[in-house]
Amino acid sequence: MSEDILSEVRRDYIYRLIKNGDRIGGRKADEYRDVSVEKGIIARAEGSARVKIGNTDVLAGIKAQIGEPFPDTPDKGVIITNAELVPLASPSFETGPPNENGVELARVVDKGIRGSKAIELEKLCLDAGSKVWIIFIDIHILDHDGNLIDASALASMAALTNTTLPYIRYEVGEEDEALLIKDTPIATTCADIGGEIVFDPCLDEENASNIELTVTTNANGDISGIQKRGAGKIPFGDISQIVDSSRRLAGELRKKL
Amino acid sequence: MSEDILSEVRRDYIYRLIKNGDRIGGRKADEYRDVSVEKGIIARAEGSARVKIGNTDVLAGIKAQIGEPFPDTPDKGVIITNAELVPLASPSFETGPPNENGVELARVVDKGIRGSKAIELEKLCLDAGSKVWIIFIDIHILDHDGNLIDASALASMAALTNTTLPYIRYEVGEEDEALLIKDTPIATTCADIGGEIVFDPCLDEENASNIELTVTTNANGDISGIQKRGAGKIPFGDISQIVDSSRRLAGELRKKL
Amino acid sequence: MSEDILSEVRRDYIYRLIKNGDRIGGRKADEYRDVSVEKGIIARAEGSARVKIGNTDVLAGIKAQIGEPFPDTPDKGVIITNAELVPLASPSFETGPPNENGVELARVVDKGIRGSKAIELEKLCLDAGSKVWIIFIDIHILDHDGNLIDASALASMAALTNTTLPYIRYEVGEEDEALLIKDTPIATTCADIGGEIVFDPCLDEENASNIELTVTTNANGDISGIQKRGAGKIPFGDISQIVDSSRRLAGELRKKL
Amino acid sequence: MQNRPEKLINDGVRLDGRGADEIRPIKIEAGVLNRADGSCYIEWGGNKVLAAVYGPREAHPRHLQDPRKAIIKYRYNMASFSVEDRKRPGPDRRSVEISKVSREALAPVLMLEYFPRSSIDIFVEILQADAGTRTTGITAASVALADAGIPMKNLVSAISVGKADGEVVLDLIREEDNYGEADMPVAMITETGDITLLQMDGNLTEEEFIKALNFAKKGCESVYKLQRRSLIEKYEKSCSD
Amino acid sequence: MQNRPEKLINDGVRLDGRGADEIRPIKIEAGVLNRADGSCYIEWGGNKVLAAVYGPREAHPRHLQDPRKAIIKYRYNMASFSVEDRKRPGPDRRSVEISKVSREALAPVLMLEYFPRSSIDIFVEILQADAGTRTTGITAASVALADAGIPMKNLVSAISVGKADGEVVLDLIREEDNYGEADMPVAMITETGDITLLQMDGNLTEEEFIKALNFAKKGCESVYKLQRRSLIEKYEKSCSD
Amino acid sequence: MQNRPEKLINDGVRLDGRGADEIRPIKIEAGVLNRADGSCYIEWGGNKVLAAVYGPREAHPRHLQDPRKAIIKYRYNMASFSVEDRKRPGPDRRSVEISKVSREALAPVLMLEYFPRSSIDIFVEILQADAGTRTTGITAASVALADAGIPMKNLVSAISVGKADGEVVLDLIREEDNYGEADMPVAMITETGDITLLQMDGNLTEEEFIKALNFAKKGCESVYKLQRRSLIEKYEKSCSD
Repeated sequence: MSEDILSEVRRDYIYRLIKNGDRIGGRKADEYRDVSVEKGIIARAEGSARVKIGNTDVLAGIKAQIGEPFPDTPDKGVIITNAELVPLASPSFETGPPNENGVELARVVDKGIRGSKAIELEKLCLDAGSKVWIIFIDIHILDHDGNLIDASALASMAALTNTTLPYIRYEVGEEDEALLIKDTPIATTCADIGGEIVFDPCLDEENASNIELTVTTNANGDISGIQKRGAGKIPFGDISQIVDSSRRLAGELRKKL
Repeated sequence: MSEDILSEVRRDYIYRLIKNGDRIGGRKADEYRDVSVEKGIIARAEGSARVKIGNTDVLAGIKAQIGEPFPDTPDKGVIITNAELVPLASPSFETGPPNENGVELARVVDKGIRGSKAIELEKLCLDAGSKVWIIFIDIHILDHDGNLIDASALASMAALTNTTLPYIRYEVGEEDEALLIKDTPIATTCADIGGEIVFDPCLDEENASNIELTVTTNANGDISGIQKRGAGKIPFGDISQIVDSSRRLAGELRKKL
Repeated sequence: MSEDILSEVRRDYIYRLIKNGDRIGGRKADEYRDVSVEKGIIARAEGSARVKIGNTDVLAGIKAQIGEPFPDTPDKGVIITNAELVPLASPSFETGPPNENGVELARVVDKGIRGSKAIELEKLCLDAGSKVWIIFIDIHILDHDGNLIDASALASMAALTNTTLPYIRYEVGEEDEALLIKDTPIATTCADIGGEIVFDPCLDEENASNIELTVTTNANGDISGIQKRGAGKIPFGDISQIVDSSRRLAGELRKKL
Repeated sequence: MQNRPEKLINDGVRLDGRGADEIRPIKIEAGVLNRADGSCYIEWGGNKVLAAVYGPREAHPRHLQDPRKAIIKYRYNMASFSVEDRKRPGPDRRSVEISKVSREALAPVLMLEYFPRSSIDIFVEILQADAGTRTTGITAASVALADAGIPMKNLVSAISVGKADGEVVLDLIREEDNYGEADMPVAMITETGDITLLQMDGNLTEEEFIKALNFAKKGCESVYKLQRRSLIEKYEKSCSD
Repeated sequence: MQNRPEKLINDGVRLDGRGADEIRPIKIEAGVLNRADGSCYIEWGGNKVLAAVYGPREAHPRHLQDPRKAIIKYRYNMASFSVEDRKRPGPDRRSVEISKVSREALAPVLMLEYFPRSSIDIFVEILQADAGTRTTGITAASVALADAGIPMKNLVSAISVGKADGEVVLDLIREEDNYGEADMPVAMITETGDITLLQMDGNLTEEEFIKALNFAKKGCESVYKLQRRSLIEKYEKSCSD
Repeated sequence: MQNRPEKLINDGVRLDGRGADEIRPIKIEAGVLNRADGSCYIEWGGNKVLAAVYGPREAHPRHLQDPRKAIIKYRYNMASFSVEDRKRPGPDRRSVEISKVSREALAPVLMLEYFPRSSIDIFVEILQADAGTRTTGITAASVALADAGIPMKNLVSAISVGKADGEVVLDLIREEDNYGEADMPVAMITETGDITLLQMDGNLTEEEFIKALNFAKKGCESVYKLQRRSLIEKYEKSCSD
């Protein structure tokens, strides 16, 4: 019970702040917390990056294997994105296979990468119909203070730009080659709190909101993914303005790659 | 509790009716509810049929794939029967993998088809030891008002008689071919309610009974499957009379195929 | 509750006995209960043995199959050890996949066999990189009165010494051949009860202890496995004496093979 | 799988003869099941979808109960035979995500606080699939909820919009979904214009996105009319019984 | 797998030398386990089967409890090494079905209403399999229940009957089961003649079916005598201890 | 996988230049996570390991609660990308066993009776693996427990020892683990000399075993100093904030 009361108090506080045009930490509505990107920290991985957005901390690792293509795309490599919301990162995360939040997180990151064609799947084909690179993007949440999707998407793209395909280890080439990256989709997420839109919601803000919108935009400004989450509704007219802000904020985040 | 009382009242009512030689809906002891069979309603499936017996509503779909035979029967195709007791069909059905009722349902249908040799497995062999047709019979329960087995078995046989093997799509032939059906096993189920045997029990009758007997008979009158279900017992002497009635009722149901 | 009190009373009793230099059944601290080994009792298995240590009763069966080697050891056969703590054997065993106790049991037995190189994996290779013998050691606990590991390890080794590889059935040779055994690792387990070390603890003794040590020793006296279990601690100085006793007791158990 | 058609759109005409902003034939029937508290069957182009609603009923297992309001369960499930390559029974990652966003698409119109500790259970079975199954499912579920007499502020209507051969098109068919450039399912409360589901896979310029959103709005309005009509028909039928 | 023998029956003589209506050698021992409340070990032809009973004990998890009577759990489990091709551990569809019908075969003789909220747990392990494992299991479980002192109205006896090389035969062996034309496991309360398990796989004419049923009845009577004797031996042994 | 180096030890010098009884560079940092009640990050040779502690908190599900003391949960988990060949997410038999023995290695120092019905939850993530991950994990978990303010009698320190090219060596690296003759992880309460984890895979003569045990003791003493220092640094840092 006391837990419930506490979280209600916190929700009220956030709500009043935002109604007054204010925000925890004194941030502006479209201002991100400090963002840091550290690449190449896992030597065993083909690529890796750790991203912190405020206290949110995410590690993405890339592993590559040789395998068979899907029957209906024999000349294309495969990307598999997986997210582990390990219980180390939050008291609300539990052991066991990914629940719907983990599945959604991984799929939103995955679709942003696919939609933007950031990785040319045809280039991952070694022998059409039988031998392609399978790229695993594994997202490991380490500390959860909100906005996991933006942190995860940024860590995944940073790790991909840091990836070298192990041609030598798999005996399919004489030199290892950097993974070719053709676009840099960036996810930006906002929450609606009492009718106000704030970007990069921290965990307390997420708990005070019942609607979030993640928009992934490309280097050229195109949209390569959208996902509305939460049991709320968004006025039709708000959408295009959110997309505009997302595009602008993505431009800033992209510089961190 | 009130739920328990309600179901006890209902059980008593059914029981008294039947003791008086009467039955819900005024049916005779060996009379089926209205039976309808509608074939070919799922275009994506190789074969399909929807069967209604009273308010019980079952959809069976057939999918065919090319695969490897079992090692000990290299020259035979494979039949796999699966039943989904989806929670849409009844408040007592739950999500998750088939429970023992779903497993039993699928196996009883499956054994009736195998026992009668309705499908010649040798004819499903494309290349002995390496390439055979795998026929999936998927039973989807849509509305549960009792006697699921008879409806499922009838829907499965109806769907099989409606099946075309997609030789062209799998590039194993130049023409698609109708699946060859050599027999038409029909399952008929009766329940013992207070010592009285009634066929095609509706759900309320099933709840008032603790023993059901499903007998599957072939076009020539042979028996190709029997399954006693429920925590009760049947007098030895009753069996052969039930088998006789089953054979006769199966003859009527068979006309619906 | 009464269950708890009962088990506490029993724990106290064991504890007082042992403090007085005494033990249930009048055993000495390093004395095993009666040990019997019966080989070859399951005709369907490639090898089998049933071991009783007092009331503890374990059946191990060996099955062999032809399969592919692991990619990193293309010229070696494979051993897979599995333990079923079936609920028949104890009111505390539950249905479902092996829990941590079952997993640990199987792994301790497995590691003793591997560590001692009792089975030469290279001899199980039929065609390097593609075809090797896969040896399944399946441990079935039938009656649990403590010290399952020693009984399981002994049953597994006894079953292995009783194993014939079915070359004829798999059509990879013209004669079946006995599995070659190069060492006979024996596990011996002791429990610490109030500072006293007793070997071959029965179930009541295990419940009165919070630390057990299993030491596996080879025919030549080398150590091929150790596992400390339980939420207690062992004084550094006690270890080597336990290992000495283990080696001596293993020598006696080995004669039963 | 069939091969990609050479062109998805010929001179503004789509493979099934529609224009860019036209919707497929839709047939909605409310109250088609006996056991469920509410139900709806939709045939929408090549989609055949059945939705059932149970509840409000006691939420179970108990630790899921919310003392302040009803919880919603939503299960989107494809029948094994609903697609060309047999789908293995049981949930996969796609259906887990669809179930989540569909539940969130319907939540805004439900008066959940009326039914504390309860569960409203929505089951959607895709019997035959032809692109747009999640929006067909939401549309059917919305009718089934009304048919079950669950207090609702409004109906939710849903439709998919996307891009094929470089053109923004409403209500994708399977070929446009498989070989097109973008798919954007949208759910709306048509009367208020609020969006309750919005997803996008693929790639759209801002201009295309705005156009797509407006197509979706127009599509939802058509769907809404059909939903209402199905409920009226059900009501009239039950009165005449 | 071994190949099919050319003939399963030669001049009325089966592969193991039996006539059509003869049963294999059966050895039943009650009370063979220490931890279980009741137990039974049977060697029946090539079958080696162990049954244990625990209970009545508190049913758990609690939501399974029935306030009016005990529930029965029955788990039929094949050891990995019990068959020629290693069986993967854990339940499969076959063992799920067998567990269900076996539980229902024993339910009629148990006085379940004596033990509300309780569970009677029956575990059957097939250590070596040679056709007829489910009927051997039911036969063993029935003795184990009696050994556990569970109040029973009667013993249940079970046996398999079937058809091989066109002849109705009692108590199938593996070859007859694998290559024969029908398998029909039957469980009975021999004293009353009531049938508590009846399944049939394969194909039988009506005439064959009646003959099979009568063979099964005769077989169950023999089994029943051995079950009783095992319990008497156990009782005598426990008295002399 | 890389091939076996011709020699693991050259004239007493190991592949990474160490002598037989030397440990790798170790960096321990306490209190690195925000959400967890206590945490620790260790870089130990090529290992990168993060440990977090939550609790004491209400044990759940409730049937796990012990009315007399807290229970400990310990989850050892390897990140998919922590090893050369991607590890499939989720527990396997190895991690189940490691979690069990690691929990038992820490239990002796925890005052569990202070917190009846509670759970102390320890989560260890192996982010990069280079032999000795379980001992690195226990070492990190011990610091994280202290950082969480859980009442402890002592720290537990852990290290691995083994045999490579016939020599007993302390603190194995990956090549020594993969191609060596024995691996023996040890955890100790350094101050009392009590052993709380002891496992051995491979083969050791008695003499080698005694030598290995003494190496491990020496190693644990070094580790203990670094653990203490990390906690002092954390304390000093939090005071100066």
